[in-house]
Amino acid sequence: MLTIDNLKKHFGFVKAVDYVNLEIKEGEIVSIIGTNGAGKTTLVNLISGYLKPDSGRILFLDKDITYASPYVRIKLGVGRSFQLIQLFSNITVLDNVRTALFSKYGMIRRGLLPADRYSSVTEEAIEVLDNFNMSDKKNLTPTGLSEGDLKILDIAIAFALKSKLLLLDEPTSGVATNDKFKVMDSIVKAIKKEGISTLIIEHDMDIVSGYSDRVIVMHEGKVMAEGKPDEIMENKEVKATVFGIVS
Amino acid sequence: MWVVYTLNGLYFAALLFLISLGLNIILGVMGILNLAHGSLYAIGAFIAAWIIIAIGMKVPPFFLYITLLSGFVLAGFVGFLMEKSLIRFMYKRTLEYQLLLTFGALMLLEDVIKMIWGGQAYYASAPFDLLGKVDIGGNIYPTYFLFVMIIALMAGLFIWLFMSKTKLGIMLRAISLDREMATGLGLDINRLSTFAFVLGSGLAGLAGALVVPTTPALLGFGHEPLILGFIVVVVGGLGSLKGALVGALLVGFTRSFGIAIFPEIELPLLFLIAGIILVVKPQGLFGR
Amino acid sequence: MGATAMTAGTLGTASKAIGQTKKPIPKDPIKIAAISFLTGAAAAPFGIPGYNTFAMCADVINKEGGILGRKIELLSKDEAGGVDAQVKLCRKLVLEDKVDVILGYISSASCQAVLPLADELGGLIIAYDCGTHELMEGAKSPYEVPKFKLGFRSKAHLGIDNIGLALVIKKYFPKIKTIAGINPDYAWGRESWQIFEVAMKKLMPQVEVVKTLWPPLGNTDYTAHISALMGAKPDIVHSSLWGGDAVTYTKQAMGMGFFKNIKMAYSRGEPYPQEVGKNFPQEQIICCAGTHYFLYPPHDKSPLNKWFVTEYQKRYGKYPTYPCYHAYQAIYAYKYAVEKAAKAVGGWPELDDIAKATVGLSFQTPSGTLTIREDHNAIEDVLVGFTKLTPKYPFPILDPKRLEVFPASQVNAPVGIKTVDWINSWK
Amino acid sequence: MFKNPRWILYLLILITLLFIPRFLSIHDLMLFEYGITFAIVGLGFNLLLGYTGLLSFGHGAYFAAGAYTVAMIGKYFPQAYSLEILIPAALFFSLVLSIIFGFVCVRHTKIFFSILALSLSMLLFALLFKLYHITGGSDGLRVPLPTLFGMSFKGIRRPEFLSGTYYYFLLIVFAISFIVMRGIVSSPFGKALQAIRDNEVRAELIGIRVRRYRLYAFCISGVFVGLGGALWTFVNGHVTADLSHWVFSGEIVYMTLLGGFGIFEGPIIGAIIFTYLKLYAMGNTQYWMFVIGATLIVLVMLLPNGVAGAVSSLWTKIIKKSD
Repeated sequence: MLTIDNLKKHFGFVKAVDYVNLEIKEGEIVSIIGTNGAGKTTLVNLISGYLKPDSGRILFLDKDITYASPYVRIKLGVGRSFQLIQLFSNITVLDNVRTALFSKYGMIRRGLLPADRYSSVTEEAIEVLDNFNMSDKKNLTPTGLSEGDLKILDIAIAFALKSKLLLLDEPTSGVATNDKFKVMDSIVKAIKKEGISTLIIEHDMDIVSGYSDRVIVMHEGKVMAEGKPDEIMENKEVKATVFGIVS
Repeated sequence: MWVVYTLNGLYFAALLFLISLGLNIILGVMGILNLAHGSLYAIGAFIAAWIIIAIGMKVPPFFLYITLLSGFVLAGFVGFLMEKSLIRFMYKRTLEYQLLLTFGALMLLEDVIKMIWGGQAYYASAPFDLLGKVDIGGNIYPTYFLFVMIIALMAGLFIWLFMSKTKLGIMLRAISLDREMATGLGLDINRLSTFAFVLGSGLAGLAGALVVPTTPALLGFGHEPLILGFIVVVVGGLGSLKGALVGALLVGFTRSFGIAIFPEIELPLLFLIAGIILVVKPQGLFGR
Repeated sequence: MGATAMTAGTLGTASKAIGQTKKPIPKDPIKIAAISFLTGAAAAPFGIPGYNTFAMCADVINKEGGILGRKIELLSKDEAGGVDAQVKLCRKLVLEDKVDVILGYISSASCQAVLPLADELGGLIIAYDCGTHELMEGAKSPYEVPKFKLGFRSKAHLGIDNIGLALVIKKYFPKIKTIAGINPDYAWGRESWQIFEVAMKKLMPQVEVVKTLWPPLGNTDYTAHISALMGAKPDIVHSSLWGGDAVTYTKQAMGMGFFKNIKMAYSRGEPYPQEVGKNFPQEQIICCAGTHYFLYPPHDKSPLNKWFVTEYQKRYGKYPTYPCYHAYQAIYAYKYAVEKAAKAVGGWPELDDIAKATVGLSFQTPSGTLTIREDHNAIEDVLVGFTKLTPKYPFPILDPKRLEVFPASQVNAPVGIKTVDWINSWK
Repeated sequence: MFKNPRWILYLLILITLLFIPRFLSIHDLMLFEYGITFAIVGLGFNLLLGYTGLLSFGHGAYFAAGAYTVAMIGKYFPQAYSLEILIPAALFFSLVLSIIFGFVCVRHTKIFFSILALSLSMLLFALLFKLYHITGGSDGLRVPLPTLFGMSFKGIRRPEFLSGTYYYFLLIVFAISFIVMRGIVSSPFGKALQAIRDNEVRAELIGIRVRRYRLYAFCISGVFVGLGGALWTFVNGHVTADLSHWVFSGEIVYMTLLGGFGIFEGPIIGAIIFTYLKLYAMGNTQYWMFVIGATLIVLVMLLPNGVAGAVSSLWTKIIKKSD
């Protein structure tokens, strides 16, 4: 459903994304791994429209969205989460999700009735929170949440947009090590439930290997290797450059 | 006549430059727009006028011009007090608090000036009279205005050298570029901020002191310059020293020639130009 | 008590029929609110002198036994803070503080906004210094008078200054070809120039206006204006600049050799030679906002002026300027009106009685005779002169040999006729 | 709507307001009406400051727009000088102005936005001031009493008008604008604005067109401020160019902060307190600016959430104590 061909983005001499090609199919969970500065996040920024590429094309559901505005991409169904948590810090958890839903249904123009009157949306929001076992915290503001919860909420918002394609930028960064898998579990459970195709960015192979159908290794802006998790684990070149294991 | 129009433009620009330079240093380094800047300008004017009247003709003329520095000193000192007692708590606070605090300071200082110097006007034209006139291409022009231009020019050069050559100046630039990073580099933000605020306030005071020989110091002295200072800063680009210079020249000449050619719409014209520039170049001419 | 009842209560005094009451004279002091600029640019040249004079006169009156034996209690308020603030303040003074009269207002804007309140609130208000001729005039002449039942102005409007200037120019410089104007950019300046221009067009049709400039109030740099004027090469430049502005303008003009071949005509010039000092250019045309000049009428002829000048100088170390005279006029106009009304009703007069007595009131002031007409506006003679340096004073005074005094009747439009229409009707 | 106990409280307050003319002296009543008009202004202003996170130092412009609409109609079309025409007209013109200025302003945020709003309002000030033969310049324009649905108030003194019909008219308009604004801030639209305030980037990436919604907020607040301005003219009876001067805008910001812009009702309380504060400062000392300035500084330093904020936090403390 997502096709990227010859996508290029350079910052001066830094070849953040250097003629990358990749493809994501319906309902597939793909992970991109690579060392910091391999261009993973830049790639996500390009797909989500946060950055515009120098050249190349991005096709989503056979539509060319290379230079489309974020707004258009959201409407088409490209949602994302952020490595550094991006939340609405002074409104409740529920409203964080609800606003996303209102925006998705084009209801944010409704300016007179209180949001609570739109009960269907509220229920849906709570549903989303349930998927991530957070509905009990719905009336707190993000300031009152743990790092892990914040991360999940961040994803829940992207998730609430009912995106056909979900881009998760380091979903477990900043989360305490022993929580990481708990976080991943709840996320992937939710994704699988809806059958959303997903692109996960990680630098830590172990975290994604269990969850992804396919792993893409990026290095210095290029795709270095691609394949099933276990194949990648065996790939010598990858071991050497990404995991720094020389055998 | 055009020579004189140009000189007038330059003279007005010179004063505006000093004022907006101060505004911009503070804005750049601390990210705070000081609405009380005009009051500091007024303080500079009053103290200078007061001293000049006090010493009168009893001293050699040379000292009269030294006393103009008193404007810099006192305004700087008031700035120091303001920074230490109020502004310093505002760095972490949001914009509305910063602005309103300086707005409060504006009203406060306005009355403090009144408490100290009372309601009457202070006429201190000795420095202006002593310098007499010069003949420029058949046009008579007050030498004092040229003197002001030179001072402004020197001040500008000094600041520029200071900012680009000295360690202190470079540190200030670092802060204005990126406060967090600067903290990371282990710069003493508080000390430097105080310094910047004092410097900026001082410049406003200096401008006030330079004006006062040409016009009596009155209550509400700082209102007009403040507004014009804003325009200069907005047009030139917030926090940019080069912007202050260019903006000042722009406003100075628009005014001088505007009055000469179409006096009726001089003031709206000024705002209009500012508006247009901002629509075309939102961050101002040299803004980041 | 219901709102309407309350209204009637607070406003009742104004609606009582005249002369019925024989109210005994109360013992408590008379509350007089004196309002003038104590902050802002107008404080130094007008506000403070006016405020001083109010204080001085109140003090003197009290020493002489007050008004009908009642002492004056003076409440001085600031005129700054914007027109809406003045409207609020005026309502407070009348309705809350229950002052007997408000003497005040320097800015025309304040007068325009506040005088109508006199009738609204049923309080006596005497404007003492604001100049706009529109204040008491109707939309088109003839207009019915008075405009405000309880609102007065104890001075003549700015018409007299500018008409006086025009008359003098016609008399002394019949040959001039061109004039120009530099006036502060607000109602005062605009109206001063309007009257002057109309009068000049009528008196000397051949004269051409080559430039009109409108510097903002409180402007500190006039170089641009001065050179613009010099570029236009007029013979005479009219100006209603006042206070610091006038001084600044004059000094900078001196610095730029402006006076070499151009003459100034100041509609309110009288205080400024004092401020500028002996270098103030000579032979300039200066109007005294009426006849308010510390040397006129000459002290030997007018002991009252002698007393006023010396007394003011004793207290405040300066010669009184015209705002001082205006303040004197206001507070004494009230005093005499009350005494006159009291005689009529035989007791303490109601507001309407005082208002009635004020009309046609005519009394001696330090600067001559003041008459308040049916349109509740005072008329005064006007004095125009030429600056001349004499050994007696450290600054140019008005050359005693060439003091031009025009009687009130010659510079004031008849009651009910707009000043501009009146000038245009001159033969 | 009335399921929520808060609305019952509002209703009670409204009822008390209905009877206020019986308790207040006519002077205090008129002051209170200033307060109400500024309360409407505060409501509008806070949509921008409190809910969208944009600080405008130029909202005097829209106040002036509303006020001058009334004054101008009074001067040039006296036959149309009737509240039911004046108010919509004022709304319309303040809307037009805020669209024009807003379009320029919302391209910026933070201090840039503030200064730009300030400059634009000063542009309007310059025009109102310069075009004196149309606008009356510094002398401004006098505002006569309007008619209302054919009711004429000829021969009635302004204080009677203000303490009678007009007070209730004012109250109704205030109640309506209160309910409307309350609806706006709690609506999906309001949530979107708060989302923009909290995190511009994320708002963009959940599909909110940030700049456009800022403009919407700007215009709505402009209209409310304009409405306040229009209503204010009858209370004050006179308009001058000062209304568009940045210092006047500063006072609007002042009263919003005084009440507390974190809380919906804050600006209303602020507006009423400020009205009394300024008058009594002016009435009692010639150093009134000192008083007001000092008050402001103390507020910023000690009561950042304003009076309302302080009260509510105190309240929660008490609640905590009690259980």
